[in-house]
Amino acid sequence: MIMQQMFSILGANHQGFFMPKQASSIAPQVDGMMWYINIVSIIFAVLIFGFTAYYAWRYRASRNPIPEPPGHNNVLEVVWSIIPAFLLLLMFGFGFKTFMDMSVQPQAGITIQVLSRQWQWNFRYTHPDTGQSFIYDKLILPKDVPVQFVMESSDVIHSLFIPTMRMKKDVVPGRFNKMWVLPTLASEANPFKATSPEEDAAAWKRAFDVYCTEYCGTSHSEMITKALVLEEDEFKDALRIASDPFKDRTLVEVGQELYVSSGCKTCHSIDGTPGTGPSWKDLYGRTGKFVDGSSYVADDAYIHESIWDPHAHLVMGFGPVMQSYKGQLDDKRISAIIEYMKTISSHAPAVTPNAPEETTTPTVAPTPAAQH
Amino acid sequence: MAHQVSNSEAHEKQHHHAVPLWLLTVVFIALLLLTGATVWVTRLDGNQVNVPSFNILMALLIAFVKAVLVCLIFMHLRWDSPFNTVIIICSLLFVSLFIAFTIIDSSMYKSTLTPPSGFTPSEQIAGDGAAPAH
Amino acid sequence: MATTASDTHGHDPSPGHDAHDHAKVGHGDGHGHEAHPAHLAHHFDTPEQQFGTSKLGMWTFLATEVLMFGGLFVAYSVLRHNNPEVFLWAHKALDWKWGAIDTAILLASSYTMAWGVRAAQLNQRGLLMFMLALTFAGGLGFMGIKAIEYEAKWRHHLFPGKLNVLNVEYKGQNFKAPLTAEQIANQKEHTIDYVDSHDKPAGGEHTMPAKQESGNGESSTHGDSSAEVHTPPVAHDAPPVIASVHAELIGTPVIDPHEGTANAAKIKPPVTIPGGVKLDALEPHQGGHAIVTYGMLHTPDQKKINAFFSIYFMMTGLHGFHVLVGMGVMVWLFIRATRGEFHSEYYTPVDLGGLYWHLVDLIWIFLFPLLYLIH
Amino acid sequence: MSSLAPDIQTMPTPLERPKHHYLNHNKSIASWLFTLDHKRIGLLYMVTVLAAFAIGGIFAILLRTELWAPGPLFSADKTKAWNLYNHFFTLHGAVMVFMFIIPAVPAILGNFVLPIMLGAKDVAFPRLNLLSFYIYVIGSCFLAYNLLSGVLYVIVGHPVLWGGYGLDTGWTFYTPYSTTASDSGVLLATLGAFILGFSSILTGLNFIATVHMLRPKGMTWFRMPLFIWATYATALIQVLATPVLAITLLLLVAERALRVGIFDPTIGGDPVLYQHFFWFYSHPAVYIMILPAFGVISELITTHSRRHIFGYHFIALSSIAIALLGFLVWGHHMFTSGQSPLANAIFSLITFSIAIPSAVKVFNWVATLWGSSIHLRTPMLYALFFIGLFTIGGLTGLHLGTLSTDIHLHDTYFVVAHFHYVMVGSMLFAFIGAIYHWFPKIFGRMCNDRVGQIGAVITFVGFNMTFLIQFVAGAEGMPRRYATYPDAFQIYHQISTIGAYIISLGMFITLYNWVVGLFWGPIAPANPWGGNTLEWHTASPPPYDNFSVSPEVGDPYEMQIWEPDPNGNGWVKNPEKAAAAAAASHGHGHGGAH
Repeated sequence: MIMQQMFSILGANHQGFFMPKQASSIAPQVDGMMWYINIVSIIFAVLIFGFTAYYAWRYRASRNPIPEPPGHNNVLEVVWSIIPAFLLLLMFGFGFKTFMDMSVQPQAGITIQVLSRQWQWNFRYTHPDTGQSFIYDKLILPKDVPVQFVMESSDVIHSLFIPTMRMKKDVVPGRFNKMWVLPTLASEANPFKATSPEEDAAAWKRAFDVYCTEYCGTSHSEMITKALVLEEDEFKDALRIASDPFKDRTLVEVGQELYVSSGCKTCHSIDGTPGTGPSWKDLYGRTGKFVDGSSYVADDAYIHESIWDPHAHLVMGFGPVMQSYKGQLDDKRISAIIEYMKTISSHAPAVTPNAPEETTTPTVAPTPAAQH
Repeated sequence: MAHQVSNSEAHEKQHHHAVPLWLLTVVFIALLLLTGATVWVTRLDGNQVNVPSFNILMALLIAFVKAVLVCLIFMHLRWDSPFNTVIIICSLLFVSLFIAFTIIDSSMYKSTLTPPSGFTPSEQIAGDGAAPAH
Repeated sequence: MATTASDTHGHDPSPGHDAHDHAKVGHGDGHGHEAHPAHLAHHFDTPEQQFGTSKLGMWTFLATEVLMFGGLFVAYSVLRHNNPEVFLWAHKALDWKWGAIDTAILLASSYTMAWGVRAAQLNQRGLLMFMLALTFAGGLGFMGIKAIEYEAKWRHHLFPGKLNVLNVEYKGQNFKAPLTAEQIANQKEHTIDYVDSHDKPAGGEHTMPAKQESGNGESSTHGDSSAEVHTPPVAHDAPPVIASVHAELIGTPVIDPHEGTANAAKIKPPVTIPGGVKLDALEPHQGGHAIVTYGMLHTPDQKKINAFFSIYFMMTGLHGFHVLVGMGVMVWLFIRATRGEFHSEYYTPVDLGGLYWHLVDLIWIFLFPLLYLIH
Repeated sequence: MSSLAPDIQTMPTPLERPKHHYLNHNKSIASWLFTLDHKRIGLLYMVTVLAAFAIGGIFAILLRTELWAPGPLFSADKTKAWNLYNHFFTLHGAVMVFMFIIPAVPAILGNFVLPIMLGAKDVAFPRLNLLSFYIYVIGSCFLAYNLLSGVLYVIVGHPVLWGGYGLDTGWTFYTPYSTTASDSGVLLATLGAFILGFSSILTGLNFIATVHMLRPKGMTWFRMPLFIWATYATALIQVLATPVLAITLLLLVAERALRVGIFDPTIGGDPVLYQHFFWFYSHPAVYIMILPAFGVISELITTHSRRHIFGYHFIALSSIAIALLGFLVWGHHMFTSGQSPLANAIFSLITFSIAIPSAVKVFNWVATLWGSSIHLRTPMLYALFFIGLFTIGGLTGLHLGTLSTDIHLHDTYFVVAHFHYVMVGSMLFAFIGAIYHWFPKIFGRMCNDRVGQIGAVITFVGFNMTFLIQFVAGAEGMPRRYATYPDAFQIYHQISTIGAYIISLGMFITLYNWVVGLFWGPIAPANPWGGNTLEWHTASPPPYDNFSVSPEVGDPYEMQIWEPDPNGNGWVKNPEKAAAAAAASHGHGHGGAH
């Protein structure tokens, strides 16, 4: 149909002029509509500005002292109601059609679970070989494969926004909103093939942006991550690498990475300055007081409990802000974090590079009260 | 200032109108009976507990009849300037629109309140569930 | 010259928000109905115009009231639409008999109010005062019954929202402020009533009471089945209740409200009966605030338990506030009536007060079936 | 007019400046604070509302300054800087919306002008009118106190003033952030907004009763000036929508204080239900903001172009249409919230239907200009700028009403730019233009026209510089309410910030002009512009009872009966033309329909 062609022409890739680059199957449709509205708007705006300015000059009092008699013209009124109405109907119709394309996933693809919390994105992937699920803090997408996002929030409303894919959906606590994309444009560089940290960082920098667009508190503007689109085979390799942060790395390194990637750093400093939560500097092994007055020793069990059940014991001077990381940080990762904490704590014993028994931390933390 | 045009005649009529006592009494008794009817109708066939449609609709219908009685007689709307009726009907109209649109929405998103099939929300995945195989 | 009847009408439409203005009106109005009556404001021409304006203002105000309550009805519809089962059984904490009596009382007070307006129109001053007094009494009776009902809810800690004892989020974890000492004391005390909510098939992921003896009921083992959060320390010495769990509401273990929370561990054996009608048989005679354990609900519904109580308290609470305001208006009208300020030529305040009272009645007419008669 | 109290009959003709007018018939402070005169209440509103505008403006500048570059600016500590920014934009939004935009035109000019235009001596319920002013003051105190002291709280780190925790939720109070996560003073702020709502309700109620019951002989519905039509439509919205805000905020308070969980998903509530509640009020509230501006513009254009308004009936009824349709589109704020596609489609369709009456208004204004005789005075300049800015604001509304594009643009700077074009670009320009237009009537003195024009142009340039670029930033994906941003967006933000400073320059010039005009301006004639609505038929400033002689009600836009005063003192009636017009308009009853 003629309109279809018009939209496809308008929706041609403008390489990021006025709209971002097009990286998903529906981006051309959206841009087509965008430019259709732009053109209609510009035409009307030019007409209205033009007439207003011209009349203001042409009929100025000094030149036209005697105004015309009062006028009204029902035909005119009808005409300039009908024409816009028609253009508006087109906007609504095709806008709705594209919206349905956005909502209804044509064929099955992979599913990625979106976990959002203040102020950190996390994504749960399925390991291509083992089928085990694992968590990664950046978005990795296969090119030309439909990806369904199932989104859940552990605290407030967030909103997942990928400008290059023209997709946005609120992540509402208590709901499981879905959204799907079909990535069509591969990222320019693959950080999982990077040989050096710099290369890795540079590659991530060139990946697509992912924002949170629903205001969610203090660090809302830092709730940003990256979306990486890879050819399908590269995608699988990337998942394999991403699934195992422990591969030829020490627990401390992993812990240090988790400190950033799990969003600990937004609330816990490592230089001793208290943030939303206690600083990690010299935390491990110290003794302190809870809000209920009882004292504690910051040992593995305590830290484990604080990560899985943060509200069980609140440290004096801090509110129950943190949400549980259960389901995001498993025992191994937690022990990695603990190892990392030890390295920045003066109370800690000599750091053991990779202690297997650390990974079998008892899941039930005997409460400090019981210990004392 | 000049005499007000549109409504004053209507007021002249209803200004001194007193509702006859028998009418008030009849309405009052009718209201009591309708209350009983409400209780009765909502306790019909209580086995169908899942779909409260029938009972609730009947109950609301009766409640609406009662409301109309109160408005027309007790609140003098029957003898009042018609615009007052317009106002109250407008307000009811907007409330019903509010309810209607919201229900249209909630009836359709209700499915998203529970996790989709074959999907476990992370709070139910125990901590070790997320571990990669080793 | 500007403190005139029009103003008393003017602010009368908003009894809720300008109590201080009520004070002014006492002196506002003159008597008599001469060529330019004293109660005719300077910007009106005729008493009819002024009367009509006041009525128009009042009806507009009533429209705003309708929309304000309309919001609550929207919330009710959505919450009930999303959790029908919850509403279905949670409303059994209310007693429809009380609701019916409430309705009758309010209807009667409306009747007397309308009669009072008629009396004012017919210069029957004594009758008017009598009717106003009766109407006030009606409001008093209504609020009295509400007090009885609320008191029982309070006794069983059926509070709205997160403070509700049936609420798995009871600890209020999601809130910044940690619970106060007495809140914690409360929950320790009366979660005892609900030990039976544990060993039910549906609650599979609930931990056994034994777990809670060690520690203080804080340690979470797997999942975050927040149920154990409020599992009472003394759970193990309470006799477990065998609640027959069905998708439908069959079998409701009941705590006798007479016991209060003192030794509520004495729990009646479950009563199994078909259908909702006879479920009312569970309700004790006075108050009839049978607390049904939520063992009978699907686990997901248990988390939503406060949906009903929140909306119940918000609706009845806001309505009760309006009744109180209406009673205040009655007192004010009564005082003015004793001064003989109302007569066939000037009874606008009575009329407007009556309109307000009838609206309060109207709202209850809808609240009654929606809250008390859910089937 | 027989019943008019002849106490102030001190002037021979109705147009001569009276010795005793509403400003000076009683000079005591109490006579101002407890006045029941709608004109004085209008002035009381003017003082408080302009103060609120100043507060909101200052914080607009502050947050634009923070956005000059990525990264924290006001504090080295990031957390503190972000919190500070969040408090800034919330304060800016809440103060501007609840304390400035909503009351500005209806409460100030509606109070002052509407009864006079109508030919009434006062509003229907004068004491209620005063009451609503004080309710406004109380609510503003709650809100402003909380927000301002909250800024101190963020800076110092602990509450300096009692209870002053500020607000960082954004003016929309979205749950569950506002109920469970935010540690700011949501309760106090909500209470303030709650109280302000009642002020708005009572004002609207008053206007409805006034328009219905206080129309004098001859003032038929279709002889009402378009400003009254617009204000009447606004009053309808205020009365029908604001109660929903009241119950919404009530539930919010209950949820935060008593832990009632109606919006709390963890216990069966529904956060999206809150959005339904909030927008059921707040979208009609957008029309509370813009409709009075429409009315003002109709008056300004027809008066200063000396030509009868084009398509009177269409403009009048489009106001009502917009008011009613405005109730059915709230869902277009929730397209990405997980709202069902069906609801989205319905809301989107109705949203487009609103565009038509809005467009009809604009077209009729432009058509009025044709063949007119335009005096390009300051108010007219603002009116013309309004047409331009509202056109942009309205047209970009199409991008946001269209489902597919809104998904991309929602909650980006595109939205920010759009509603600033509508709220600020349109409403603010109409407001300033209206003040200039009725300044002589209100204060009996003239403002300097040249200075006014300079201020208008500077504001216009600054405004477009600030917000036009934000359309681009938004389309490129810049999310709103970001305290910091990726470097790629910096250029847009820097242009915006410069523009914001230019706007404030224009504002200062305007303010200076008003102050000078107020105290040292030349004495104003009764009818400086040659308008024919009833307020120009009385002296300026008007006497206490508005009219010393009952005005002859005719076609409000029959401006030919006024001719320039030969001795340069404004415009005076031409008797025979007036008689002819009166005869003509008596011919067919409704004057508007020529």
